[in-house]
Amino acid sequence: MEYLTRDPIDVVGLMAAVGDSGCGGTVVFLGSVRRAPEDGPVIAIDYDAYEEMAAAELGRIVEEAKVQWPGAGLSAQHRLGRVPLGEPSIAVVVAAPHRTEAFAACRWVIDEAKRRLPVWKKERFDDGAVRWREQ
Amino acid sequence: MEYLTRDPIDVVGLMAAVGDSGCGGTVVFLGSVRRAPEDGPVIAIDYDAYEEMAAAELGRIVEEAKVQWPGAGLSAQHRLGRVPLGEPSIAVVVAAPHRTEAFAACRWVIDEAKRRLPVWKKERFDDGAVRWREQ
Amino acid sequence: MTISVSCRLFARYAEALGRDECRLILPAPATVADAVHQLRHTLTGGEQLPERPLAAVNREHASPETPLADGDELALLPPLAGG
Amino acid sequence: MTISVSCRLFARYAEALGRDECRLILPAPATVADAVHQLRHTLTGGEQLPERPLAAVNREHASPETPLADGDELALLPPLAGG
Repeated sequence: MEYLTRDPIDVVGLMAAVGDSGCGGTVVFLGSVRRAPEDGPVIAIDYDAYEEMAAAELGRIVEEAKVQWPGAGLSAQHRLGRVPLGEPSIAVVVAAPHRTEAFAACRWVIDEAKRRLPVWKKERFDDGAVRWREQ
Repeated sequence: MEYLTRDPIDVVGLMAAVGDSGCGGTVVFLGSVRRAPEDGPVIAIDYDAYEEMAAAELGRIVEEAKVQWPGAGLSAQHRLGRVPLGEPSIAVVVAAPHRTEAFAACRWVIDEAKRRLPVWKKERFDDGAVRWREQ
Repeated sequence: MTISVSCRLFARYAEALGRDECRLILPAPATVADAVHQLRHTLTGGEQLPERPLAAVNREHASPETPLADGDELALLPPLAGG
Repeated sequence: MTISVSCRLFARYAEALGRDECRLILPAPATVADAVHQLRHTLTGGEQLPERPLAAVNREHASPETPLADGDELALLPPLAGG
């Protein structure tokens, strides 16, 4: 699977990519744009990235996780471009022999992705206004 | 969604059942029968349950989680009957405004389910042998 | 005075005793432990049940000390293995 | 002796400066901080860049002290907001 996509994230495909009948626990994280009351009438988010680096960095994160959790299978994907509210912008899938490892590795990957990926988001409001949003 | 099913678990349906554009993080746990080398040639598992209680208990666990994590949306389902190796026997989906809550609630629900659900599994081997398996 | 309790057996307990339900008549007051004692001493193969099995009353987890009332459903649960 | 570095700007930095790339010629040896200093003082609107922006060299995170070599790709990154 590609680390970046401009299409809706194919969660089932990502899960299939890590599937392994030797694993007992699979943890999936899906991040979507949170719509808080204080945000106002946001209708969509445009995700922009330093694409070459974002793909390389997400690949590095996944490889680092495989070193930390050697029995785990991992996949991850970040969506770019226009993402409607409620649709995921990032997905992380981890399958591991035991659920403790699967939860820990999945949490670690999403935390690192948020900390390290060169990705930015621009909020679009229903009146046409636009605003860069910092995490 | 029903808490118990004899069909393959519909993960996408479970995710849709908790979907909420107000939530920023969704965590899914899928448990499947782990095939360890020491297990021998297991080909499938039959899940048996005290069905009325298992459904009620899983419902209680979900309701308790909603009290502990008030902003979260949750769904959970346990599969019964013959489950081929590699297919999930249990799924838990939690959507929450922040990922820390989503991870914590999902982990809590699967831990409670394993501790409290009156469900048993019988391993089927490729030579026709059968064995009750304790966790 | 007595109470009538319906009793259910599951998984390896049902297999060991060759049955998955029975009805117990117990002198009141009675607890889960009293019911288990009677099952172990009156059912064929009952000695294969543990003295303090995991149990549920009316579909909720119970302890050996949990009191039983007329009409209750008692279930004896082998070690749980769900998930 | 000088080095040539290609520089990329993203998101709000690209918008603020009206451009997303440029080429810098720097006296060697040079660091990320040296390149940022030159960008801030030579590009139109360059003063809108922070003095110590998040930066990457050849697609890996870098610090202001990271040395630059001829042909490197330097990127200035606004606060990250992925995920």
